Amino acid sequence: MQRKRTKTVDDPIFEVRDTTVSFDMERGESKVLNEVNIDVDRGEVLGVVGESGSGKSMFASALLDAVVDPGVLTGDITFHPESGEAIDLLNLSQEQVKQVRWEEISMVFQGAMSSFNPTMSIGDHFRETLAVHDYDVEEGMERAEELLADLYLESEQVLDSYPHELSGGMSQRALIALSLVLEPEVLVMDEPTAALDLLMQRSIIRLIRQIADERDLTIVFITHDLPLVANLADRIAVLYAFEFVEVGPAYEVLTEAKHPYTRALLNSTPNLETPREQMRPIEGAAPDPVSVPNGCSYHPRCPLADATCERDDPPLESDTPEDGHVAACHYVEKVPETVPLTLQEVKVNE
Amino acid sequence: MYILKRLGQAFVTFVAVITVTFGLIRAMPGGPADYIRARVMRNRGSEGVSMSEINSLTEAYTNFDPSTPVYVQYFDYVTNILQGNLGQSVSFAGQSVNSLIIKAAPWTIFLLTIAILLTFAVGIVLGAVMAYREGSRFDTGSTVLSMFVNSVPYYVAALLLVYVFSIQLSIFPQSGNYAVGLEPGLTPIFIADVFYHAALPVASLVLTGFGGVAITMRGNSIQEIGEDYIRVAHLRGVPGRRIAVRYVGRNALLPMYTNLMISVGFMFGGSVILEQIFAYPGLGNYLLQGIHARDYPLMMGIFIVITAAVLICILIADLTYGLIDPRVSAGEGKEAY
Amino acid sequence: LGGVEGDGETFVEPITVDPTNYQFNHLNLQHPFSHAMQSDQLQRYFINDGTFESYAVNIEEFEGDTAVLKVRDDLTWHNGDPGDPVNADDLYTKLVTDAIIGDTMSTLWTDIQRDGDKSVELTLDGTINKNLFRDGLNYYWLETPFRLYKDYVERWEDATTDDEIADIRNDLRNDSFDEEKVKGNGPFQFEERDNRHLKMSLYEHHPDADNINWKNWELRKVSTDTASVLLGGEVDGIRNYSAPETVFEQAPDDLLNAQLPALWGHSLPFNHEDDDFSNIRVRQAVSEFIDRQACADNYGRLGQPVEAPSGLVGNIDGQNEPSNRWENKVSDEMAEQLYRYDDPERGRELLRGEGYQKDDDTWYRPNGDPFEMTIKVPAGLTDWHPVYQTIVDNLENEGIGAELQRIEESTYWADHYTAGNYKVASTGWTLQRSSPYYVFDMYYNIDTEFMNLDPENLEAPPMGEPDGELQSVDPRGLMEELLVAQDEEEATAITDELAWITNQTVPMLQLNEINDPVWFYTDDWEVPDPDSEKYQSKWPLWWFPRNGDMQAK
Amino acid sequence: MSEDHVVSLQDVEVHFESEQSLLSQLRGETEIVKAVDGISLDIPENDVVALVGESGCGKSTLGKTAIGVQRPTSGSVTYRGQDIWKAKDKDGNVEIPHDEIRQSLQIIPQDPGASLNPNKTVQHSLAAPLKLRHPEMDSFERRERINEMISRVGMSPPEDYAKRFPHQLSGGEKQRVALIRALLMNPDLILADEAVSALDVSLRIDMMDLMLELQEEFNTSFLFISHNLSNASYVAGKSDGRIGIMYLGELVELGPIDEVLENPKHPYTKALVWATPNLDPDIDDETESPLRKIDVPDPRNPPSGCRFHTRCPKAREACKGNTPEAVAVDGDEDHTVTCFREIDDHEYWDSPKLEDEPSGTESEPTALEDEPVQ
Amino acid sequence: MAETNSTFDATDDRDSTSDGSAATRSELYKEWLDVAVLAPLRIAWNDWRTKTGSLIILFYVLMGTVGPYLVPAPTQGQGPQLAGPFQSMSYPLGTNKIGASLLSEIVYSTPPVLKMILAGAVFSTVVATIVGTVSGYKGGIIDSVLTTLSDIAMTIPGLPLIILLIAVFEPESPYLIGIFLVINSWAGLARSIRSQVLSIRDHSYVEVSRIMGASTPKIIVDDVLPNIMPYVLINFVNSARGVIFGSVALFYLGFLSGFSNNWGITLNEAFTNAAIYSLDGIYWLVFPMIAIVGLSFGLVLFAQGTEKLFNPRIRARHAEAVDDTAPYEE
Ligand SMILES: Nc1ncnc2c1ncn2[C@@H]1O[C@H](COP(=O)(O)OP(=O)(O)OP(=O)(O)O)[C@@H](O)[C@H]1O
Ligand SMILES: Nc1ncnc2c1ncn2[C@@H]1O[C@H](COP(=O)(O)OP(=O)(O)OP(=O)(O)O)[C@@H](O)[C@H]1O
Ligand SMILES: [Mg+2]
Ligand SMILES: [Mg+2]
Repeated sequence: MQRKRTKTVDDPIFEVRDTTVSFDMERGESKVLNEVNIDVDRGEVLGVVGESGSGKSMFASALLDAVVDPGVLTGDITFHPESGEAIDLLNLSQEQVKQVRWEEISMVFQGAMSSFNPTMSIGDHFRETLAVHDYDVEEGMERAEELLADLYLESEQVLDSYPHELSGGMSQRALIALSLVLEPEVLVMDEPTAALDLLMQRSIIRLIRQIADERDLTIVFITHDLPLVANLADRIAVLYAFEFVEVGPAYEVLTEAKHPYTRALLNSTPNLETPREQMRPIEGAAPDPVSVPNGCSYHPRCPLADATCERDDPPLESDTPEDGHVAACHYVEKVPETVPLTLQEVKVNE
Repeated sequence: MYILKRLGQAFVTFVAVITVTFGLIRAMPGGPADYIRARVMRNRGSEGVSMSEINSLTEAYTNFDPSTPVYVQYFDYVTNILQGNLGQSVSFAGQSVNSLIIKAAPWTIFLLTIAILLTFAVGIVLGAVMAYREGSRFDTGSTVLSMFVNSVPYYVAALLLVYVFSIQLSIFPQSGNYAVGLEPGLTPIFIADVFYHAALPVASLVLTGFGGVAITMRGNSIQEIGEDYIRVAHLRGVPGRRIAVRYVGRNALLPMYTNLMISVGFMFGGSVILEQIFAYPGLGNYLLQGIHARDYPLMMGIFIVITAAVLICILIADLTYGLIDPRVSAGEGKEAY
Repeated sequence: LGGVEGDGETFVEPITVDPTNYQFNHLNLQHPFSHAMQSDQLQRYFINDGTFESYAVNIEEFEGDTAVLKVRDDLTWHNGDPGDPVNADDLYTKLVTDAIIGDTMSTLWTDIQRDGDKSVELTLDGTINKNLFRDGLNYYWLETPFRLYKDYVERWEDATTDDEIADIRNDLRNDSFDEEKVKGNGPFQFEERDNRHLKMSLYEHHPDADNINWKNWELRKVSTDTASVLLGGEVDGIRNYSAPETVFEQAPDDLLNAQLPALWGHSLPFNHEDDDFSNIRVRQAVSEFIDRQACADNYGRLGQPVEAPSGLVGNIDGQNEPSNRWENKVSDEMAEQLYRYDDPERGRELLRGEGYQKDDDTWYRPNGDPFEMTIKVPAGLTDWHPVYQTIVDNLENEGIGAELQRIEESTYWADHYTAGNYKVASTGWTLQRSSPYYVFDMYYNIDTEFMNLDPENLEAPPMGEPDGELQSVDPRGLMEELLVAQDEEEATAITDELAWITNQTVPMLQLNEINDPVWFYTDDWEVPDPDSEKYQSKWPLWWFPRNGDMQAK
Repeated sequence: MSEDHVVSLQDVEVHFESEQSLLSQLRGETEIVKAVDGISLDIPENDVVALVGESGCGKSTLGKTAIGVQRPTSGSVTYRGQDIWKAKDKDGNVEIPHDEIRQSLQIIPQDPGASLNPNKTVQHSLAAPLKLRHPEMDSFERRERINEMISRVGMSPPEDYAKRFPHQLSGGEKQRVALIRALLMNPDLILADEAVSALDVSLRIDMMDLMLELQEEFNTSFLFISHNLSNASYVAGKSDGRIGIMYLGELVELGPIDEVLENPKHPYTKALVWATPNLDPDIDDETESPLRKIDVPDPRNPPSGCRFHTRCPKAREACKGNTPEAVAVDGDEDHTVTCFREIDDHEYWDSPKLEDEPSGTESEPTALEDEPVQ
Repeated sequence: MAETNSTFDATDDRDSTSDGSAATRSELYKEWLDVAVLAPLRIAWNDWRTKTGSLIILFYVLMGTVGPYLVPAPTQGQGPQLAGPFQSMSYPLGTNKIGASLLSEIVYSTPPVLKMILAGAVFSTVVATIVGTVSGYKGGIIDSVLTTLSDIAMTIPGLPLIILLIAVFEPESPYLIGIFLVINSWAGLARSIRSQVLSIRDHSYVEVSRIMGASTPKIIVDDVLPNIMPYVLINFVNSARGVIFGSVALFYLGFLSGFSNNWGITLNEAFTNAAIYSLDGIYWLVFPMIAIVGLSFGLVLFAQGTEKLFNPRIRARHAEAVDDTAPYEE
């Protein structure tokens, strides 16, 4: 039941072009998503990884044109539904908003608990969602029960509960079910499991995988925890300082990452495989959105950095575009040498 | 058992309040006769009461035997109260405190209920709209207005309203609960007239009270608007109106439920002066007369009734809050640090 | 504008109590209903010349130690058609219940007997001054049907000891009757009540019913803010309302006010056990500092200063019309002699003479402490405050520290004034009786206790010599003499002496005298012109209807 | 009870009367959560013990009991041989006063955001432990010492950081300050309750390294709580420490870190290992979940017998009735596990396999090994 | 046991500080002044509500302190009786019935009113804060006792109780009257402080302080109080407002004894003299009303803006000693 492991994007469901999110802050303009470009393939699971504050949530919000006030979203995001015309997500009519949101694209947030209205029962959330989208409520509720059951929840009991009566894992699954009740094409998940313990995280990831396969969902899965998506995602996109620095098929990104940041990230991630002695933290701190370094934004932390890096912002590209693995680094070729991937080395040595 | 515990607590409070007020009232200088004396002294013969009566009044008009020890009186009194008997009024000869209270209480309750409901209704709606337009000129203006009305004492407002609406414009009656000569009953005319007479007293409470509610509501709503689930609801395509009412409005309102109940107590206290200004025949009016006349049983009776009303309101608030707001689970108690 | 919109059938008068709270035993002072239109007064009193006119009861005989009183023939109780006649039993009951509660009148007789169907005969204690006797009957209404008070009357007849009487009194004071039982005999009879009003309707069998051309007399519960009630036209008239200036100014054209010669005023009682005020000279000195003209002015347009404080007369030289009538109570000579207290310089001398000293504009007592005082006033009686505030300001100006302390009214009377717990306080005085006896009664019988005054051992300078040597005087003894003084001359002499003593010893300082105004709305009601003599009797509102002086338009 | 042990827990039980809803109160039900149920654990000096388990299994409660913040319902907690709660209650012969014990056992809380008083500057927050521990220091000495420590954890310039309010620090920085604060108390044992879980993955190694470094410098012991085996293994592994696996208030497996990770004995430990994601895409990860149910049973009403039997893929009828005792793994007293499968001749092996209850929706677990390992 | 001064060597550091210790001391002082005094002032000044509120309050304070030196005491005959406002400089706001200047009355009423407010507000806030924090923080039996106590206080109807108390004790000092006027209003505040403290005490930094062995009073002062300060301040102001309202009401009803001038007395005098019934007389009523409403409006404005005073984020932004270029804002 291995899914196709896409290399390149053939049938994009999202085309994100030069998308920027900026906030006007006391300290200056803060670009918390900086002219990012990415395509999302229909039916894939795209993992978006990055450290805290790198703009992951902004990216997710941008995909739904739901950037919080007073953020300003510019650029182009085109959504290609399975059937019908392409939709310009950033210029939706009132009618389209209603249609796109939750019916086509839905979203699961980090804090499931806080995504439910505490004074409404879970069941009411389902019914409300169905009703406001003019779906048949009864039919929809049957689907909801199925979904909940698929997520190993006792549907009746859960539907009758209030959010605070559910444990973290349960409410997270209930939220996933809620996001799927209108049978959307795309599910954007912003750290859906961050607040849970590992056993639950893993169980949920597995369920997501299952559901994605069963329903041909496209999933954009956002996390700061690389290992978590390692086995879930078809492709992985790495965000650093509000830009994508590397995008590629999951396997390749994990085994032969091209960007020094991705490599450092892999080396600094606690896991059971890498020998403890060889795990290394990333030096330095992530940049502040108001004062992102010129040139390559990673240069202050990069062992390879030189004057070029300080001056020029490397484009997100590759010599071998056909494999769909791109990175934004001036010295891609020098990277493997300077920043060895400890886990891979260990394996090679073995 | 939470309910039992809570009821027990309420009972203890009740008895404590009775005890405190009993003590205080007995400690008050003067007795019922002194009030008559005061009346005689003040009018010095211009009424039909002769001045020489003054000195013969001392021991008349006490319904308790001053020679019985206070604790016995107290015990008797508490026993009576627990049997629902508040005693015999001293200053209203021939009337029991129960009957006086039954006569007065409906008017106070009527006035206060309307005033509280209106205050909260106006305040809540205004506060919610302010929150939605946070930062707009409407918001700033309304905030200033709310703060301003909040700093006007209700009796000052009452006086001004009387000046404008009954003295200058003669639109509303200045006092009383219904027009003289009207046959009380559930006739439309009577009911309309009762509301007509309640207009100014209610207005003075509402006009000075809604500001505080609005400011609280605004704060709660703004906080609510910032919650994640509001964002999610928008994303789910829930229409704005529904979010405003079912999400923001309702959730911002819930914490004010307890306020509402507690404000009952405050308003009961405040009714003393309001009913005085408007000569409204409610509990406050009788309480004031009772205090002036040193009518112990009447004072105690009204105190007890108000206290009981407040207690019941708080009790209801405590017991029902959990039902109204699913977030709250009743009960508390943690180990002492 | 003006008056209750009416059909000319109902006269509306204000009350501030809920009518359903009334009980009908007028002797129980807790919210009694007893209205002058419901019961007839024994006699009418003309303040201007101090004369009386019998009304419900006539003094048939007053000789030696007997007095015979007779009820008016055609008077009946409101009891159907044409009602029961009011008879001797009822009058007897009136006088007996009066004895039970111990009013002054009852001290004037020793025995009481029914004398036939309509009359009662009293055996008097010695030789009582007739004027005084009449005056004693002055505020009596015939509101005691024998039926109702039978028990008490009989108990009184059987009683032998004071304790028994006290018991009866207690019971009587605490008894209350309900509306069905009580019948009046006045021109209007009780009809109905609810919590807004009490209505009385014309009793056609009253002897004076023919003079009345309207049907109802209504007591209406109104706001305690009388000004608004009056200006707002919620009533047709008010019996006596000492209105503030604004009300006079704002009064609409059809609102008539007439000032009655019913005098009362404020006074400044001293505590006679106080270190300072036990000294007559200090009382006099302080009296010199007080500007009574300012007190009266500050009270408002109804106030006049008391020229020569003597307990008795106010404006002794007759600037204030109504007080003229008192001229004939004291001799002209005495009227001249009474000291005026308007010389602060003398006050300072008096104080220095007693060892007080003034340094740096501040007076010090002989022991070196600053001379200071707190003047206590009832907090609720705000119309009193300007008067006493004026005194505070006068004293402060003189260098005597003074403050006004406002005390809740019941507390004030109970715990401060009648408890004698003050240095200087405030109280009212009244001149509504025809005999000076009743005025001095207040100074030397009733309020003595409150002022810690010993009326049998006072010191005063000799008559006509304010600065003369002090000699001991006994005003209470003089009052006993006044009670039995047989002729005018003798009475005047005693009154002179009492007036002088009061003027000099200043048990309390009379400050001002105030007229009570009566108010009528004239758009619906025709009443005599304000200047009319007819206002010279006490309570025109009660008498005008009976006399036909008032007509519905 | 050895005096060598900084802290020693003996048969500790902590029970909570759970907060009850109005309705259940009316029904008169009192529900008890056995957050810690009979655990014994010794923490020697300069040792690291990592506790791993699912949310709600009682890790924090056990940790707090160990540092004498939570009073145990039964059992004893001793600090260097002195019963902590007897010291607190001044019961019997108190050799080490409670104040001293109190100061010797410290905590680094989980949430970096909530661990510092938002109204106080870093300087102020860090001065507090010094004032308590070294009342003789004047404010300059304190300042100096605080600056030393701030730069020691890699935040420079220290003067600048000292003046900041918590909201001006990143999560990692806050956690560092919390670490310094605990260390300034000069404690013998620090409870690090999920101290790195809330940090970014990339910062965790850094933080853990720092903790270990300082642990060595200061000779403190660490009780490190995490739900994440990777973190626990990193900390315990680098310091040769032990790991304890908790399930529903019980310690189901305890042993040296590598022992346990390489040779997990308890099915629950195995499940945890399974759940730990790996970075190596070559490891096939698509095996079925080794759990029969996703959700933890209600702790107010825990399963009978072996508490894990409702989710255990290896459960048999015997597990339902009997509660397993801790047994040494292969005779190694350091590695204990509470599972019948460690006892070769246990009736377990003869009892039938537990079938899922009808409501169970999880697919049949694939049995890996059904015979005792010899 | 671990050693205090472990491996790191800080001798050079120590040298540098001991050199400049004098400078450091004054720096320290400056820093404290900046953070604790100047920054709040700057914050207050930056919010129009606090600014206006402070100015109003300042005005009243000046009126209460300096005012009596500038304005003659009210006495009868300062002008004609019932003179209207804005006619003469010697009685700019007109005169009352005895010809005393209304301005003088209002000014001379201010000190006792301020004393009353201060006593009442301080009393109710302090009692409420102590009761609320202690019962919330300590829990257990202390909590039960204190909670029952405040429940009782809260249940007794306020104004009537105050009337009774005043009738019984006849307080004369403005301070005492102020306290009587808030005799049970602390209870509601204590109750809500308690519930806030209940959640604050579970914050992990409070737990840490406890684990460090800090004393309860210290924890309450350092860790608990700053969080509830905005709330406490708002309630301080509410009590102050309550004192004004209550005192005026009681003077109005004629229950309050005492010597002092008070706006309530002026108001009541105006009212009983029927000032309300004519446009010419209404000034007598309006000026004390303005005095009452103005002060309470000032207090309300001030309180509404003060939340910010206790918000460390804003405080940091306004303190010069604290560097705010630090990037992390949540
Ligand atoms: N409302 C806002 N106003 C201004 N800046 C914001 C706002 N929300 C987020 N930011 C900034 O935008 C940047 C990106 O935020 P984002 O929430 O996308 O981060 P993230 O990658 O999702 O981080 P995390 O893993 O912590 O969720 C951060 O630097 C954050 O400080
Ligand atoms: N003060 C308390 N009162 C009542 N129950 C409590 C209390 N503290 C903890 N519990 C309960 O005890 C059990 C264990 O809680 P504990 O906090 O120790 O778990 P944990 O393993 O630390 O969980 P997490 O990983 O979520 O922090 C839980 O069921 C919890 O609900
Ligand atoms: Mg995010
Ligand atoms: Mg925990």
